[in-house]
Amino acid sequence: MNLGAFLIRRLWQMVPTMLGVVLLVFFLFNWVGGDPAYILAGKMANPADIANIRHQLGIDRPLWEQLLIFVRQIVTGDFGNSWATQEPVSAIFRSRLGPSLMLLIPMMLLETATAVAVALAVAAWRGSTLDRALMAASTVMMSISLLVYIIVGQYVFAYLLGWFPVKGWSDDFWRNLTTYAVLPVLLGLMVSIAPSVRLYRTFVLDEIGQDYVRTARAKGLSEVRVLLVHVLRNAAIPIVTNVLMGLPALLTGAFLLERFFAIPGIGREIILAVERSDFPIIKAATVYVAMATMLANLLGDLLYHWLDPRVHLE
Amino acid sequence: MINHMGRLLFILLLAVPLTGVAAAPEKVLHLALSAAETGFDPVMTSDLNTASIEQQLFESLLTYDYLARPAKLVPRLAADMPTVTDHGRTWVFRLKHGVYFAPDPVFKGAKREVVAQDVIYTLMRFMDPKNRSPYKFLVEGKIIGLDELAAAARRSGHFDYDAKIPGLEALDRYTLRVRLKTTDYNFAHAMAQPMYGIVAREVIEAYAGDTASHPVGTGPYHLVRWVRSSRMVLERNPYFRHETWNFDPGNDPDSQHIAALMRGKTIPQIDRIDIQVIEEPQSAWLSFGKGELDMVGLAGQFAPLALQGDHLRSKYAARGIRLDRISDPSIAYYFINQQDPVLGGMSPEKIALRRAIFMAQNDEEMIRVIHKGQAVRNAYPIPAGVAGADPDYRSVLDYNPELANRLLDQTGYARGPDGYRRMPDGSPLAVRYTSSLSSQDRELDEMMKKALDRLSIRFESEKLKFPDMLRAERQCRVQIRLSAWIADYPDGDNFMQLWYGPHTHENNASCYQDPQWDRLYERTLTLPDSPQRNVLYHQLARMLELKGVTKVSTTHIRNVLSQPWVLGFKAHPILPSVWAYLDIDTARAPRE
Amino acid sequence: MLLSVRNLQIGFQTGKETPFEAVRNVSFDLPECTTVALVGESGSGKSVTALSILGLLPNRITRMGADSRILWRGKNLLDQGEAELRALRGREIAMIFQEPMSSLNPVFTVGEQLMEGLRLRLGMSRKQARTRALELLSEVGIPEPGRRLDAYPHQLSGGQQQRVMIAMAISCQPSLLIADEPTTALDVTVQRQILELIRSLQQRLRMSVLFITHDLALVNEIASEVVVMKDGQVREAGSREAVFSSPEDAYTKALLACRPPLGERPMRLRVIDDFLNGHSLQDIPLRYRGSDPADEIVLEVKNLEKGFPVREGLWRKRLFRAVRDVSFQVPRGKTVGVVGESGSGKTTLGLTVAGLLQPDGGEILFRGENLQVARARDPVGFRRRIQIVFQNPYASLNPRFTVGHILTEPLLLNDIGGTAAAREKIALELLSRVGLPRDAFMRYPHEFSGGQRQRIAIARCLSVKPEVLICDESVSALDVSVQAQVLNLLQDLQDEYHMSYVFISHDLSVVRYMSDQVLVMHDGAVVESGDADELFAQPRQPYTQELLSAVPKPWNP
Amino acid sequence: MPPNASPGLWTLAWRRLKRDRVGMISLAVVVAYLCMVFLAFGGWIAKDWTREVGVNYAPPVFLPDDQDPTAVALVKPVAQPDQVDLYGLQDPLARQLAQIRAHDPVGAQQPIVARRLTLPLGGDKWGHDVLTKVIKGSETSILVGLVAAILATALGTLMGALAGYFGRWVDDSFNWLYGVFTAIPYLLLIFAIAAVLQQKGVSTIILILGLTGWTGVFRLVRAEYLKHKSREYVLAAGAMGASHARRMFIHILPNTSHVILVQLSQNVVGFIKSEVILSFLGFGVPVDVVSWGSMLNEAQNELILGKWWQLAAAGTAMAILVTAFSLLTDALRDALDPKLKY
Repeated sequence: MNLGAFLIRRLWQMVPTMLGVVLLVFFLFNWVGGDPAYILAGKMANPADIANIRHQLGIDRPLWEQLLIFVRQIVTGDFGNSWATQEPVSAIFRSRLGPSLMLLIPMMLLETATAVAVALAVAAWRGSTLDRALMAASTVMMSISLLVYIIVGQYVFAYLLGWFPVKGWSDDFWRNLTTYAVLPVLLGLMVSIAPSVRLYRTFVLDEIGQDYVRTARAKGLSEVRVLLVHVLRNAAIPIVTNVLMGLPALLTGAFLLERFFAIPGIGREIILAVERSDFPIIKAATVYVAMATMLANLLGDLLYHWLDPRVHLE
Repeated sequence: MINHMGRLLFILLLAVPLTGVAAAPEKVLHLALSAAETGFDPVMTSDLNTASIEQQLFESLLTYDYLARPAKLVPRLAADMPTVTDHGRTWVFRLKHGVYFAPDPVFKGAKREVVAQDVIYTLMRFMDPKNRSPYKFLVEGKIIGLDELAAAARRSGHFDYDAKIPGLEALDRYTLRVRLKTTDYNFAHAMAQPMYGIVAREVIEAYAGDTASHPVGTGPYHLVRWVRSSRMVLERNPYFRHETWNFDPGNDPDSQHIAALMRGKTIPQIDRIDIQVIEEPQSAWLSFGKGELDMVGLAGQFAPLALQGDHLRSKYAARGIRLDRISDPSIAYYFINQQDPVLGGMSPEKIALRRAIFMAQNDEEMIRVIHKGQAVRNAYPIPAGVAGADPDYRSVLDYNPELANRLLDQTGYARGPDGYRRMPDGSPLAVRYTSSLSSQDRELDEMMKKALDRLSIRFESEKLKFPDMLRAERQCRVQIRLSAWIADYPDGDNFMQLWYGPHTHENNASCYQDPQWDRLYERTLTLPDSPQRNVLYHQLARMLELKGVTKVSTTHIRNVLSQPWVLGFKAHPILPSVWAYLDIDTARAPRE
Repeated sequence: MLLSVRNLQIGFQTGKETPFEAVRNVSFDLPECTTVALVGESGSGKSVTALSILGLLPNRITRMGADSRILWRGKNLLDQGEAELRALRGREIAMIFQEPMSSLNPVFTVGEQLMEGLRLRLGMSRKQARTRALELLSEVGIPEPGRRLDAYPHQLSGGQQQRVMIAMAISCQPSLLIADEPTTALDVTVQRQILELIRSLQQRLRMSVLFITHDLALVNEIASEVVVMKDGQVREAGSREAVFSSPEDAYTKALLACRPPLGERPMRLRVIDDFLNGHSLQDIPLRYRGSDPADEIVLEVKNLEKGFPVREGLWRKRLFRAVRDVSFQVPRGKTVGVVGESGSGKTTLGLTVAGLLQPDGGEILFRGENLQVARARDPVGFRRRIQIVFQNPYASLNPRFTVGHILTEPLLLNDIGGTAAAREKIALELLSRVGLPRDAFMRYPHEFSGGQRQRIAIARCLSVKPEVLICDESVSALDVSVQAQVLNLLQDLQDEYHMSYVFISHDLSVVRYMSDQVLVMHDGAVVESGDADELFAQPRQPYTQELLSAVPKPWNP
Repeated sequence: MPPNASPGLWTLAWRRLKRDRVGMISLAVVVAYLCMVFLAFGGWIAKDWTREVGVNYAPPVFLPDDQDPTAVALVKPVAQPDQVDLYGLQDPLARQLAQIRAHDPVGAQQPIVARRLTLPLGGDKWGHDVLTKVIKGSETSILVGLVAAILATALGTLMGALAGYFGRWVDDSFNWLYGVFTAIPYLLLIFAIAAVLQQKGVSTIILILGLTGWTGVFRLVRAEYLKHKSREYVLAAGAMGASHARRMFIHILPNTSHVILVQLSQNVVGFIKSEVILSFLGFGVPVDVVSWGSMLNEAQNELILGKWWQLAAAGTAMAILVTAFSLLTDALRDALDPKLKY
């Protein structure tokens, strides 16, 4: 079927999912999300103040009305202002996205590049000692908790050895990329790279077993060409989609790094929002990330189709 | 694509060693906040971190002397101290002339002077329901006519700032008269709060809805960059009036040393203040160690690193790092909800139970193990450095598990077959301790568990997010909790009101309503800081103990470390920040 | 001599065990521009031999015999380095495989794959390569090559894919083409065309062909020399005439004999064992098959319709009609054969009749009663009346069950036998009935060969005493020798229990042999039907005629 | 009864596993841990981890002793109610206190128990023995991991089976649920679920992990069922009159067991690691329970103080188990792979 129709249908299918997400989050957080009025009211607040604040935040309205407002916010994309700081939510996320991506994209690129390279290598020498050694090493690497990596890494590499700044963030893109992001990214890689290596290895191995590889060899192509052109081109299909669909999760997943290295990213923002019961931000975060996830999946499918002529848009 | 990524990897790895950018000749102060700020509209903020910045952006009528101890009120925007007449009911403030707001587009390039009307507007804002100000309690119910205005606004939904009220009158361009409903000697303290920094009406109205990110004040600094809950950069306010550093050091050697260094310098000396938010104390401490931060508040758990006993460890002293160590004007106190079905009530066995629980708390151990010695045992509700404090006060609730157990045996809390005590009527007994999710609080949970184990009373833990905890507390649903209070202003009343019956559902978290106590308290309100008042305070404090309402446990010690190139720093008990009074020795400071 | 293989010895080393001997001192010669056929059933080592010539076996686990030699124009390929071998591959020796679909790289266009060889091996420029590729495509008889060149493999039919493979193989004018079961995966008509193509190319390009197959009949059509292999050894080798007219080896004889002949219909087919332990090879009485008005009708299918929804455009779904208005009757104790090429809807028909798919239209009458209604009324009772034996003997038995479990479960479900002991007894009887040892009872399917599994599957059906047995390509996946055994078994069972068969297959000779009546299906519809013998003797429909003419002719001197 | 019973796929898998040396070693390690858990659970070892046997931050025995003099306990004389000025107030408990004193004057000093200056693997800030803590902690962490993994896998398998087998609207609705759960940011999902399950305790952690962790299993199991439901052995079973339930759970389930088992063990590993993060977020085990997560979070600040032993102990114990478990998982995957014959 043609692309347009496919897109329309997929976008249409997103609606019920989005609805589920919205309802779940809305009711969970309305039910147990805590009442921000009490912090906002300050040390000496009296019930009248509390009531006044609740009124201003609109949390004294009936649930269905609040839900309606929520839905309108999603449609208009305007989630109002943060309860904690009166700042427009959209502005907050705009300022948070950059740093998150700054961690995210290098991490993803490095991860994919190294993982693919290693995967190809070990697949080429599958069953050899190199293969087993690398696999074992990666297993050990991913068996250590990220928390430990961060604590020790920050202490050793930043403090004792002083190779990196201990924490921080600047306004200068290159400075961030070359100074502040380096250690967090590397520490992040420690845990994230091993699983991808293992996964991609299986992808590559699956392809190496295929008949067309035998054909390519029978044509007298060099092993290198067989691997880098015929095998990789096929293995790239699951790899690319895998990477793509992993992205949104990472967006919020880096909160540990963000907290320890004082990086103003989204994950940290969400934790802050939850601690302050800053509902507008929680709502926005959920919706944004949910959207991102679903779009990433859609994009993944499109890419899949584009990379693999056999796949038909369904 | 692979070799492309390879190149990127290469860049990143090469990039590792080289840090820092072009050197700047100016004096820059690098600081860290332990928690995110909450926006810079003074009327809406309440937390210390934000206040420390607002202290530099805005100016209140009065402030506290930098060096004087105990804290002493001095004029800031006011030309001199207010004249107070008819038993502290009428206050007249005269403003300094030629004080200008920091430049802002709203003023269209013109210099905008501060006048009495601005003060009136500022005070009125606190009562505007729209602003839901956390600090309006300092003026609420005090100024004649203001509360009526607020009531009207609540009805109409619109606060009439142009209204003339008897409580707030501008006698001339620079003179303001405030009329209070009742005697209140603490009004001066209210006018010294950073939140009561003066703002310009046109600015507030121009940025209506987003005032939080457009702070325009008269302070020595103005905000030039703000990455929310991450980074704030202050630069000296070009329009700041000429002020020179001359504070009276008294006879304290440190102060004299500082005065010698700083006297005669114009305020402020430092051109730029670069502030970052660092939640993880580990990160903050490590980056101070590397000289990335110029000053750091030493988190309790790291004290042993920097301190030997109460002195700086030699390796830091050798580096010229300075330690400022003062006891906070704060108390940490256990309270028990007097309305709780299990623990509440005034029958002897209930009182005994509560006092036993209090007596089982080992404050010394808490100070040693959790606060790493960075706190002192203080049993009196009013901490040192606050008017009405009594360092010699002795508690009846000091750690004494044996007596506590005896008391319980005596009043019929027999141990059941499972080894845990039962209520006198034989029904099961468990104490629910409420705390937040932070790791610090986890240690406190362990303390409480140990304490209750000593009494063989069953321990239950209730973990709540901070807002939920506050709500539970205000609704008298908490059973027992270790709470803390830090002085808004250095007067005992700011503490004693914590148990005032009418403040139940506000900040009388123990929900203690005792006519006898309340009457005594009300009498203290009519008195200025004086021996008579102290007598009453002692009775109030003792009554809280005897009835097992509360146990004041400890007072924290604030340790501030500053790098050798930071000049003129002395920790102040009340002022949230004193950056304007500092200087930096650029010769010693590391080049950026 | 172009290629001569001398006592080739190939073992595979997996883990610590002693290597598994796939090929044991095989020797044969392959002269210039001739076609030699390497014949053998699965596991005979024919493909391994072929791959070893190109050195395409996984070196890590392959163990070559010490004195094995593969002489290419006199020099031994086994002691050539990887580089030399690669120089040979594609240039001198080219190869095509059984599965054209999976043998082509799915993500590159036909053109890219064709040109890759031309540019890398012959150093052609892009333009030259493209023009050459076009020539090649037209040479292997692909219509409008211009369009095909930029098509992806999956957009071509199986036949065209195999043609592309051949085009790739001949692109560098090799002197030897190794064709490993090149037609096995194709329909008979296509098979015919591919054979023609290979033969003509062989002559035009004056190259040699090593043709590997399991089907003697094909050999007869293409090869001049034949090498028969079994269990990794050469059983017989010689000119086509010699091998076909006077086979020496019992196995060869068996292979020749156990294909059901198109002309006559013996009572039972001869099987390997008959030859190996020299049973009476005297002529077997013939069997008559055909319909008879007296037949009692067990199953009647009326205007059966079955379709599958295919998404089209935004929301619309089109119905793909897999079975269109099919009607037939199945008499008691007789066989209705259903023949057709892949995609003709014969399998769907089978599943629908078996009740595993719900028909969209028409009705299925079992002894005059609508089956759906009957099943609704008495699910257990009616389900078992019609059973089905599937094609793939590997997928049709639950690998986690013991054979005993597989056989007793249906009994349990249809509460036959009563006690566990009784059910076990029945199961054991069934085992012996389908000719399996008692101890099979406790074993697992993976321990059995394809033929044995098919027997187990049949036994499972018998256990519920069905009246109609649907055999969906039930013997197609089996080697010919095994095929014969299973066919005999089916015949015997029919004689014994008077079951009715619906015998579905693409193999005309098998269908003709088994059936009383035959339906020829094409695109879901029945194009022709009638008594087997008449229909095969003088087919009326052109499609049927085409089918029949495509069937490889057996050796007749 | 027929003679020689012959090896089923499980037996064959076990044979293959036994041939894998790495697999067997890791299996041994895992079993060792499980034994430890069992013993600790039964209260035979590490029962009294709450006892404060050492001085605060007692260093490991193998370290030179560098105790901070401030660390030794100081005991102050305790004020007696009768010694302090009541400022003219009446003590409501005067009578009771008098009676107590009538018995005998309260000895203010409680006996000071001698604390050890060093411990095998050092002590934490209270003087708990880190060794016993690690053992007790592994009990909690492993139990959490196992039970949560079983919960998640069971959920995922059931839903996946239903969705994959029945398809159509059943499939749609489960896919919807899957979509929702995967679209919500994991962090928020944790917070939300944690908030819903107010009561603190190990069960909460298990539920959080279980309720968020099923999605991966679901996806795979569903795919398996889609594949198997049209397999001929299932069709045949249908033709024999086997019920849906029978086909789903008796026929197909065993054939997807390798997928499920591998998922299970992967989840165990994942959840043991997640518990650490949960503790960091404050949703860890209650105070009277110790887990690797709670230890690592305590150890966070200790490292800078130079008290690295708790971090090291907990970190290593965890790393070893997780490594062994992952290697075992790989070995299992190979051993159970139905594609491989004997």
